[in-house]
Amino acid sequence: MRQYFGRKLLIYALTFFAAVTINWMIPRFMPGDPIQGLVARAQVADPASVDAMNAHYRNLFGLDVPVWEQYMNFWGALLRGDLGLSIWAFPTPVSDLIVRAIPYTLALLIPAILLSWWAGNRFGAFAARRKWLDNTILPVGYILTATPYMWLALLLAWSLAIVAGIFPVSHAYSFSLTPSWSPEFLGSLLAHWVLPFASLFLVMFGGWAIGMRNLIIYELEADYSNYLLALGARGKLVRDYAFRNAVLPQITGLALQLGTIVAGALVTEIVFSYPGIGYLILQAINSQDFFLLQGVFLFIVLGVLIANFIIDAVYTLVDPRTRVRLQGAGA
Amino acid sequence: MSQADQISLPAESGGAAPGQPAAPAPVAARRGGDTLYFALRNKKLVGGLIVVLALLVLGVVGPLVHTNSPTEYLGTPGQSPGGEWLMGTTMFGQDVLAQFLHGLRSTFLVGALGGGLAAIVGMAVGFVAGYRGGLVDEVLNMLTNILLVIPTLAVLIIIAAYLKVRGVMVEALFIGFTSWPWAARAVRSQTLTLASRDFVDLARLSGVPTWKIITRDIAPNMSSYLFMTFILLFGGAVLAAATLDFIGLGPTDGMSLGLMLNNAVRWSALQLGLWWWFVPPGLGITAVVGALYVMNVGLDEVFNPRLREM
Amino acid sequence: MLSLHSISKDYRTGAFGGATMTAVRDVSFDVGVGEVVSLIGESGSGKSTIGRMILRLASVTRGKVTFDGADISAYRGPALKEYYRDVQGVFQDPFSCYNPVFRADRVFAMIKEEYFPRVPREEWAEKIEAAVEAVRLNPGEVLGKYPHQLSGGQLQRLLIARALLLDIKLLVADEITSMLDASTRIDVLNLLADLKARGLGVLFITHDLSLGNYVSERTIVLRRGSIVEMGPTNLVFGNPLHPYTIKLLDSVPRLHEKWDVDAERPAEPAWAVEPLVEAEPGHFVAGYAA
Amino acid sequence: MALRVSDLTVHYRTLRGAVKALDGVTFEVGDGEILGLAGESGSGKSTLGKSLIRMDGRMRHVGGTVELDGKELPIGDDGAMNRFRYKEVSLIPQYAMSALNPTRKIGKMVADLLDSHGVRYKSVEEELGRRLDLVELPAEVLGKYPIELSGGMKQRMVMVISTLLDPSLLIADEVTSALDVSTQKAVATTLAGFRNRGFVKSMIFITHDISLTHQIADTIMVMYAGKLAEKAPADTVVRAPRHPYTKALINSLPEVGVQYAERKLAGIPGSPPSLLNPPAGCRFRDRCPLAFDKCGEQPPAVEVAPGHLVACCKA
Amino acid sequence: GCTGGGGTTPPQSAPPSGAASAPAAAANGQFPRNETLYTSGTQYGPPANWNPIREWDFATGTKGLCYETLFLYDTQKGEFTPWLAESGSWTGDKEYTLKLRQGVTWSDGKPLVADDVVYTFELGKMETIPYHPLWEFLEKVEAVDPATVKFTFKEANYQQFANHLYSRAIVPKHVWDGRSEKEVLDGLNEKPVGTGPYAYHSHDQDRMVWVKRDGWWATKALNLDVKPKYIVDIVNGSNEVALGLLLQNGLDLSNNFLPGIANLVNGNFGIKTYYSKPPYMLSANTAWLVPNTTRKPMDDPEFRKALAHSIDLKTIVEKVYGNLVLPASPTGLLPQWDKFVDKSVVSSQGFTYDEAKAKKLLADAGYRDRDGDGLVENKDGSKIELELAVPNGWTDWMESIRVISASAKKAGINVEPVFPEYPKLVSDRSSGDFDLMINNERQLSNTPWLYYDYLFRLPVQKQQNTVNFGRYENERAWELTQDLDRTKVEDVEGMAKITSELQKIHLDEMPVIPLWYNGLWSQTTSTAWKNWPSAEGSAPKNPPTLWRNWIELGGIYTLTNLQPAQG
Ligand SMILES: Nc1ncnc2c1ncn2[C@@H]1O[C@H](COP(=O)(O)OP(=O)(O)OP(=O)(O)O)[C@@H](O)[C@H]1O
Ligand SMILES: Nc1ncnc2c1ncn2[C@@H]1O[C@H](COP(=O)(O)OP(=O)(O)OP(=O)(O)O)[C@@H](O)[C@H]1O
Ligand SMILES: [Mg+2]
Ligand SMILES: [Mg+2]
Ligand code: NI
Repeated sequence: MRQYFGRKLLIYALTFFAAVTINWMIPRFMPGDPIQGLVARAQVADPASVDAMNAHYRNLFGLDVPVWEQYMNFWGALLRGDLGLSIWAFPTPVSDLIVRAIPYTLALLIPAILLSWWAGNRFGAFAARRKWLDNTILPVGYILTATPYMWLALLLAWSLAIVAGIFPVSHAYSFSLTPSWSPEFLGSLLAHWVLPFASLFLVMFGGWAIGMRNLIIYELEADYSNYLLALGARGKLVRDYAFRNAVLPQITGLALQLGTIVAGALVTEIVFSYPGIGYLILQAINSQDFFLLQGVFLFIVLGVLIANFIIDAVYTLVDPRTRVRLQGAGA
Repeated sequence: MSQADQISLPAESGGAAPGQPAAPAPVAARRGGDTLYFALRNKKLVGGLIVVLALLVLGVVGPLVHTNSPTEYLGTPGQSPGGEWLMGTTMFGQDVLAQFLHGLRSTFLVGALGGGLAAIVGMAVGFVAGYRGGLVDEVLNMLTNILLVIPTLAVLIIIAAYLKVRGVMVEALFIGFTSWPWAARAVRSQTLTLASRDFVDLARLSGVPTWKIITRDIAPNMSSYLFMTFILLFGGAVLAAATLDFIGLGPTDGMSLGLMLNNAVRWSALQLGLWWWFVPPGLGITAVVGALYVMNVGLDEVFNPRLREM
Repeated sequence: MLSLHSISKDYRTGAFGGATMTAVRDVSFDVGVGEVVSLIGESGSGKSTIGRMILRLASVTRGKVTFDGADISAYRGPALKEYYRDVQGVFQDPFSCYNPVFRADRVFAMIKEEYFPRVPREEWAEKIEAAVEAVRLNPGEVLGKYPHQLSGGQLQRLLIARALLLDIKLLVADEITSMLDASTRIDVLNLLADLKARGLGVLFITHDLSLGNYVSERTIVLRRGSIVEMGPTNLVFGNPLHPYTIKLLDSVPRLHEKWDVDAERPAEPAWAVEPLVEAEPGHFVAGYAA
Repeated sequence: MALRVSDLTVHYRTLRGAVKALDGVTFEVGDGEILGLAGESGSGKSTLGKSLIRMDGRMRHVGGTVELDGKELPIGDDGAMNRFRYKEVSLIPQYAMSALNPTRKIGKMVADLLDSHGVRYKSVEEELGRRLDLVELPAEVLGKYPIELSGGMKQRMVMVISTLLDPSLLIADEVTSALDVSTQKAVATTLAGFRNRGFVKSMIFITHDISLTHQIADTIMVMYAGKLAEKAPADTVVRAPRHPYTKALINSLPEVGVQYAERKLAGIPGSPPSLLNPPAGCRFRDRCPLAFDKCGEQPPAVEVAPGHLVACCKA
Repeated sequence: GCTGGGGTTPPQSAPPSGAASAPAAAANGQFPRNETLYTSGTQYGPPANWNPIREWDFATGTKGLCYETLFLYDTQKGEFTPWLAESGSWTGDKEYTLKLRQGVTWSDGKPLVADDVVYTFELGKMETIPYHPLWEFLEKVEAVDPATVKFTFKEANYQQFANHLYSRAIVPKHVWDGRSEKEVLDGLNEKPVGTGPYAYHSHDQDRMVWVKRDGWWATKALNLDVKPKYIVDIVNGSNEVALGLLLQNGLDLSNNFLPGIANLVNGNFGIKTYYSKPPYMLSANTAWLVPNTTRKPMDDPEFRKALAHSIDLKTIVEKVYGNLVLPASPTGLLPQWDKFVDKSVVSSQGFTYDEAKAKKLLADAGYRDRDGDGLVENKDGSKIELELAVPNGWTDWMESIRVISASAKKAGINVEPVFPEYPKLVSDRSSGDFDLMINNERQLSNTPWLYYDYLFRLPVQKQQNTVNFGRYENERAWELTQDLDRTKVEDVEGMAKITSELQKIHLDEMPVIPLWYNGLWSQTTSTAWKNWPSAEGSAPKNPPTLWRNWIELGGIYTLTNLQPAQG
C-alpha cells in the first residue's frame, strides 16, 4: 500500500516538477518582453525614464538576476505561495486573483462534475437495459458529448438568455448588488450560475452516459453476471452488480477526464464571462500576462494533481480488487 | 485532452475499455464476410459513416463547387439565410456557406492530421512500452502519466502563444503531440496482452526482429482497435482545435469552424441575432464528432461478436 | 546437448513489483540427443518458465543454460538466430500460436524470410510439403488456410513441421496436447516419438502424467519450482519415492481403477527445499532418506 | 426418474444458418445418479448443459421436452425457467474462477442471490456453515472478496453456492478441465460427496476426459456431433464399449504405465462433420472403420443391454 | 435641477475604504437602478489600483471622479476651463503663475492648497514617473502663497505645458508626503483621497463602484452637480458582453467598440450614439499605417506614397467597421483640429485609394514586376515581401489589414498580414524590427504638437517607445515641431502656419500613412438617465465617455448634465 502510494506520489512529484519548470519558462521564453510591454503601456518616451522604469520592473519581477537564480527564486517564492504580480491587474498579486476566481470555478465544476457523473452513469445504465432505449435515448448522449463546450454554451446563452431572457447572459451576479448573504444576492448568484453549469453538465453528462453504457454492457456479459442469471437471480440484482462494477472504471475515467473538464470549464466561463479561472486565463492570454498565465497554469496542474490523487485514493478504497492487491493478499 | 477520452478510456483496472473491445477479436474480424456483413447491417456504423462521408465530401468538394472566398466581403453584411446567400452573410458580408465549407475542410484536416499524429505517437509509445517492458516501459509509462495529468490545453495555449503565424497544420501538430497519452496507454495495455500471446513468441523463435514483430504481428491484430483509437483521437482533435480556435489561438490564416464560432462571438453575432453565423459551425463540429463516435460504437459491435446481440 | 546448471527464475510481483517470487529454483538437468525428457508438475510449478528460459523467451535469474557447451544467455542478434536454428519450441495452445489475421502458412514464411531468404520459391515449397508430410498431414488440405479453418491437431502438427524445417536438434514441447481432444492427442504424441527416433531431443512439458509416461525415457517431477524427483521414467512411475510424486500419481484418473470417493483425501505433503539424493541408480529424489 | 430428456433439439442461430448442436437427444438421469457426459470438443456437451438451465441469446429450442421430477421445464422460455433455476436445476460453471462478483463480499453476494429467490439468508446460514466446513473452507471466506481466495477455494465456494438450495439436478460443465490432477481429484470427489450426502439429487458431469468421468459417474453418455452415441453404466463404457466411436476413444487413451515403446496407441483419423449441414445418417460414418451402406440412415439409439443405449447399427 | 440623489443621505465625505467596509452605503447591498449609472468600456482588467500616477491602469474614474486636474480642456471648442485652478497665465517669458480655486476640499476635509500642486508636479522629478519629461524644461515649482503656484521654466514649451495643465491629477500632499518612489509608482493607493465628486465605494474583479460624495466644490462654485449616486463601472471582458448588457438595459454608457452598433442605433433598441448617422461617434484618434523607414523599400518616399494609394480604405470603413469610423484626412489630423489643416496642401498632395495611381507611382519610381507574378520587385530586382503586423486578437485591425493586404497586392505590392502577440509586437516596434504596422497611440488633445511630436520626434533612440516608430529622420520637420511647441496656445494662426509646413513634409514624405479616425466609442441608453451628449439639438456636446484621460476632456460634464429618466 505504502509502496503504491509512494510510487503514485513520485509520479505526481515528477509531474509537478515538470509543470513548474515549463511554467517557469513561460514568461522567460515567450516572444516579446513582458517588462517592455509594461513599460510601453505607461507611454513613457523619455529614454532615461524608460531605462529607469525598465530597471524598476525588472527588479520587481526578479528578472535582473542570472537565469538559474531566477529559477531557484521561483521555487523559493512558490513554496512561500508567492506567484508574483499580475501584469494585467498590476500590481495585484497573481495569487490574489486566483484565490478570488477559485470559488466561481469550483462552484461550477464541482456540482457539474459530480452531478453529471452521477446522472450520466445512471442514464447510461438505464439506456443499456433495452435495445430500443439504447437506440433512441443514447444518441442524445453522443450528440451531447460531441458538442463543443462553447457551442452548447453559446446556444444556451443565445436561446435562454438573449432571446428568451430567462437567464442573465454574463458575469457571476447582478451589477446592482454587492456581495452579501441577502436572498437577492444569492438568487442572483444562482441565476447567473445556471447556464454555465448547464452547459458543462450536459456535455459531460453525455460522455459519462456513453461510458457507462459501454462498460455496463461488458459487465452484463461478464461471467459473474452469467452465473447469477443461470442461478435465476433477478434481473435487477444482476444489473445492480453490473452497475457497481462499471462505476469503478468510471472513477478512473473521472481522473483522466479532469484535464478536459478544466478546458471545458475554461471556454464555458469565457462564453458567460464568468469570473473564474478560465476567464482569468483568457484575460491573461489577451493581455499577455504571462505571470498570471503561469500562476493559473500552476494552479490548474496542482488542482488536477490533487484531484487525481483523491480519485486514486477513492478508487483504491472502493475497489476491493486494488485494495487486496495492494495489501499483497493476492500474491 | 479531448472529450473523446470519456467514451474510450481503457479503464486500467477494469480491463474492459468502454467503447472498445476489452480485447480485440480479430478472429471474428477475419471470419470471411462476417465483418462486412455485420458492418453493412450495423445501423450505427453505416449511419455514422454516411454522415461523416457526406460532411467530408462537403468539405473537400464544397469549396471547389462553391468558389466564394470565405474571407472576402462579398455581400451585404448580416444577411439572413436564403436567396443569394444560402447560409447568410457575416457582419462583414462574408459568405457563411463558404466559411462553413472551408471550415469543414480544415476541421477534417485537423482531425486527420492531429488525430493521425496522436495515433502514431500513441501507438509508437504504446507498442514499445508494451512490448519492450522493463525500464523502457517504466520510463514511457511515467512520461505518459505525466502528460496525462498535465492539462494539455494549458500547454497548448502556451505553445500557441509562441507563434506569429499559425496555420491549421501547426495547430494539428500541437494537438497531435499532446493528445496521444491516453491512446498510448490503451495501446500499451492491448500490446501487453497480445505480446504474451504465443504467436509473438513463435515469431521471436523464428528470429524475427522486434520492429517487425510489432508492425507485422501485433499491430494487424489490433487493427480494429487501432482504427477505433484513431477515430476517437480524430474526434478529440477536432474538439481540441475548436477550443483553441475559440479562445483565439486558432489559425491566423485560413478558416475553421472553431474560428467561425470565435469570430461570431467576437463580432457579437449572438447579441445581434446572426444565428446563422454561429449555429452551423457548432453543428458541423458536433455532427462530425458525433458521427465518428457513433461509428466507433458501431465498429465495436461489428468487431466484437459479444456485442452484436445485446 | 542441453544442460541446465542450477537455474533459477525470480518474477517481480506485487502491485508495483515490490516482492519477488521464485518460479524456478536451482533446477539442473540435461537433455541428450534423441532423448525425450518429460517435465511434470502441477500448474504453476514452473514448467513453462523453464521451457521459456531454454528458448530465451525469459531471462535466467541465476545459473546458466548451455547448449552444446555454450552459454546461451550470451547470444544476441545473429547468434541467437543461429541458436534458434537448433532449438525450437511448440506451445500449449495451437490456436494462439497462429496470428489469426494471417494464413497459417505464415509460420513457414517467417522461417523462410529469416533463415532461408535465398532459397528459390519452388524449392521452398517442396521443403514445406516434405515437412508437412512428415507430420502426417496432407499438404493440399492444410496449406493456404486460415488458422480457424484448421483443427487444433492440424495446427499443432503444423507447428512441429515448422520446427522441422530448421532441422533442429532440440524441441521444447510445452503442453502441446492439453488443448487437443483425446482422439487427436495421441497422434501428436506418436509423432513426437517418431521424431525422437530421428535423433531429435525433446523436452516434453506436461501436467498429464500418463502422457509423460507414454513418450519419455526420463521424467522430472517439478514442484513449486524445484525438482522433487527425477530419473528414468519407469523408475519414477514404477517406484515413486517422493510423497508428492506419490500423491500426484494417485490423483491421476485411471481407466481401470476407481477412486474411493469417500476416502479421506491424503494431506498435501509439506513443502521444503531439499537436496536431491540418488535413491537408485539414476533416480534422484529430493530429501530422500533411505 | 429425476430428469427425462426426450428428443431435445437445440440450434444456434448463425449467419450461415442454424448450427444443429443438439439433434434429437433422448436420455434419462435417475435419482441419485451422476451422469458423465463425454465426447469430443464441439459434440454438444455444453449445449446440452446450457439448454437445461439457461440458453444464451443465440440458442433456440427447436424441439423436444425436458422433464424434471415429473414437471416439464420450459427451457425455451427464459422468464418461466427462472422459477426452476437454482432451486430445481443448478449449475457449476466452468468459469468458477470468475463466477463471483469481484467487488462484493462473498457472503453478501450469497445473501443477495438468495434474496432474489425469496430465501432468507438467516434461514440457511447454518447449513451454509456446515457445507463450508465440509469443503474445508473457513467460515471467514464469507466476509472476503473473491480476489482474496485462491483458485481452488473459489471453485469450492462456487460448488457450495450452487448446491445450497439442494437442487434436483446439478450441471457441472468442465469444472475440472483447468485444474491440475490433484485439485481435479479433490473437486471431483467433493462433487460425488455432494451427491452422496443428498445435496443434489442427480448430476450431469460434463468433461471430455473419460478417465475422469469414469471415476465418479454412475453412467457415462458419449456424444458425437450433437447426437447421443452411447450411454451405459460407467464401467461398461470403459470396459465394453459398443459404439465404434467410443471404442476408438477409449483406445486412444494412454494410461499411466503405457509407454510408446511398448504399445503404440492409435488416434481416430479424420474430423467430425460440420454441424451446420450435418450429413444424413450416422455422423461418425466418415471416420468409422466399420461403416457400411446402412450407415447412410440415422441409427436409432437402441438399448442393447439394460441401461446401455447405443446408436449404431453395427452394435 | 439639483435633486440630491433620491433622499438617502450620502455618507459625509465618505472615507474611502477597503472593499468590504462600505456596504452601509448601498441599502442592503443593492444599487437602486434609478440612482445608479452603469458604465463600461474603460477598464480591461480588474480594478487594481487607485493611483492617479498610473494613468494607464488605474481604476476607471480615479482621475476625473476622484482626483481632479487644474484645468479641463474642451475638445469641441478648443478651450481650457479652469477647474481646480481659478486661473493661470504666463507671467513672464518663462514663468507661469497659477491661482488655485478657493474652497476646494479634499474628501478628508482638508483644503486644497498650493503645496499640493507643487508636491504633485515635483513627483515628476522621479525618473519613473510618467510625466518626468516635464522636468526637462521645467526648472522649478513654488508655492507663492497657499493659493498661488509659480512655475519657472528653462524653456517655454507652451503647448506641452498646456497639456500638463489639464492632464495632471493633483494629489494631496498631506496624505502622500513621504511615499517612496516605488510607492508612488506602484502603490495601490487603496484609500484615494481626492477632490472630485465621487468616492470609492467598493470593487470586485469585474466592477468598480463609486459613490457620490457630499461637498464637491463645483456644486457651490460652478453650480454643477453629478446626479448618479452610484457609478458602477463594469470591467470590459469582451465587447459582445458589453453589447449584451447594453441590449438588456444593464448599461447606461458603454465606451466599447461594438461592431454592428449601427444596426442597433438604427433599429428600435433604445441605443443612442453621438451622431445618429455615420460615423455615429466623435473621433478620438488616428490610426496610421507605420512603415519602417529604415528598411527597403519603405525608405523610399515614393514607395510609401504608392503604398498609401494602394489602400482600399473604403472597404475598411464600410465593411470592417460598418461606417463606425471616418476615413482620415491625408494629414491624419483629427476633425477637432480641422482649423490646423491646410486645405490647399491636402488638395495638391493628398492621396486616396487609387490602384492605377499606385501602380504608376511604383512604375515611375522604378518598381517593376520583373517575374510576372503580378507583384513588383525592388529596384535591384530582389523580391518585396512585406509583413504588416497588428496584435493578435485585435479583430477589427486584423480584418482591416487583411483588406489592406488584398488591395496592396492588387496594386502590385506584396503585403502579408501577420498577427504577433502584443508584447512581441511592442518589442519589435521599440527596436524597429518590423516592416509595417498599424498604430494609433496618440489621442486627441489640446495640441497638434503632440501629433507631430509622434511623427517627427528626433533623435531616434535605440528603443523607440512611444513615438516615431518608423524611425523617420527629418531634422527640418523636428525643428518645426519644436517651434510649434514654443508657440503660444492662443496663437492659432502661428500654429497653423507651422502645421501647414509640417503637413507639406508629411504628405511629401509619408513617414506614416493616416488611415482612419478611431471613434470615441460611446453608446448610451436612456432607461435610467437622459440628456446624453449628442450632435442633435440642444443636447450637451461633451464627449460622452469615461475613458481614462477623457473625463478632463469634458467627460465630467456628461455626468453633470445627466438627468434621471423618471421624474
Ligand atoms: N511473467 C510472469 N510474471 C510473474 N509471474 C509469473 C510470470 N510467468 C509465470 N509466473 C509465475 O511463475 C510460476 C510458474 O509459472 P509457469 O507458467 O512456469 O508454470 P507451469 O508449471 O507452466 O504451469 P501451467 O501448468 O499452469 O502451465 C507461476 O506461479 C506463475 O504465476
Ligand atoms: N454461440 C454459438 N454460435 C454458433 N455455434 C455455436 C455456438 N456455441 C457453440 N456452437 C457450436 O455448437 C456445437 C456444440 O458446441 P458445444 O459448446 O456444446 O460443444 P462441447 O461439446 O461443449 O465442446 P467443448 O468440449 O469444446 O466444450 C459446436 O459445433 C459449436 O461450434
Ligand atoms: Mg505452463
Ligand atoms: Mg463445452
Ligand atoms: Ni447580470
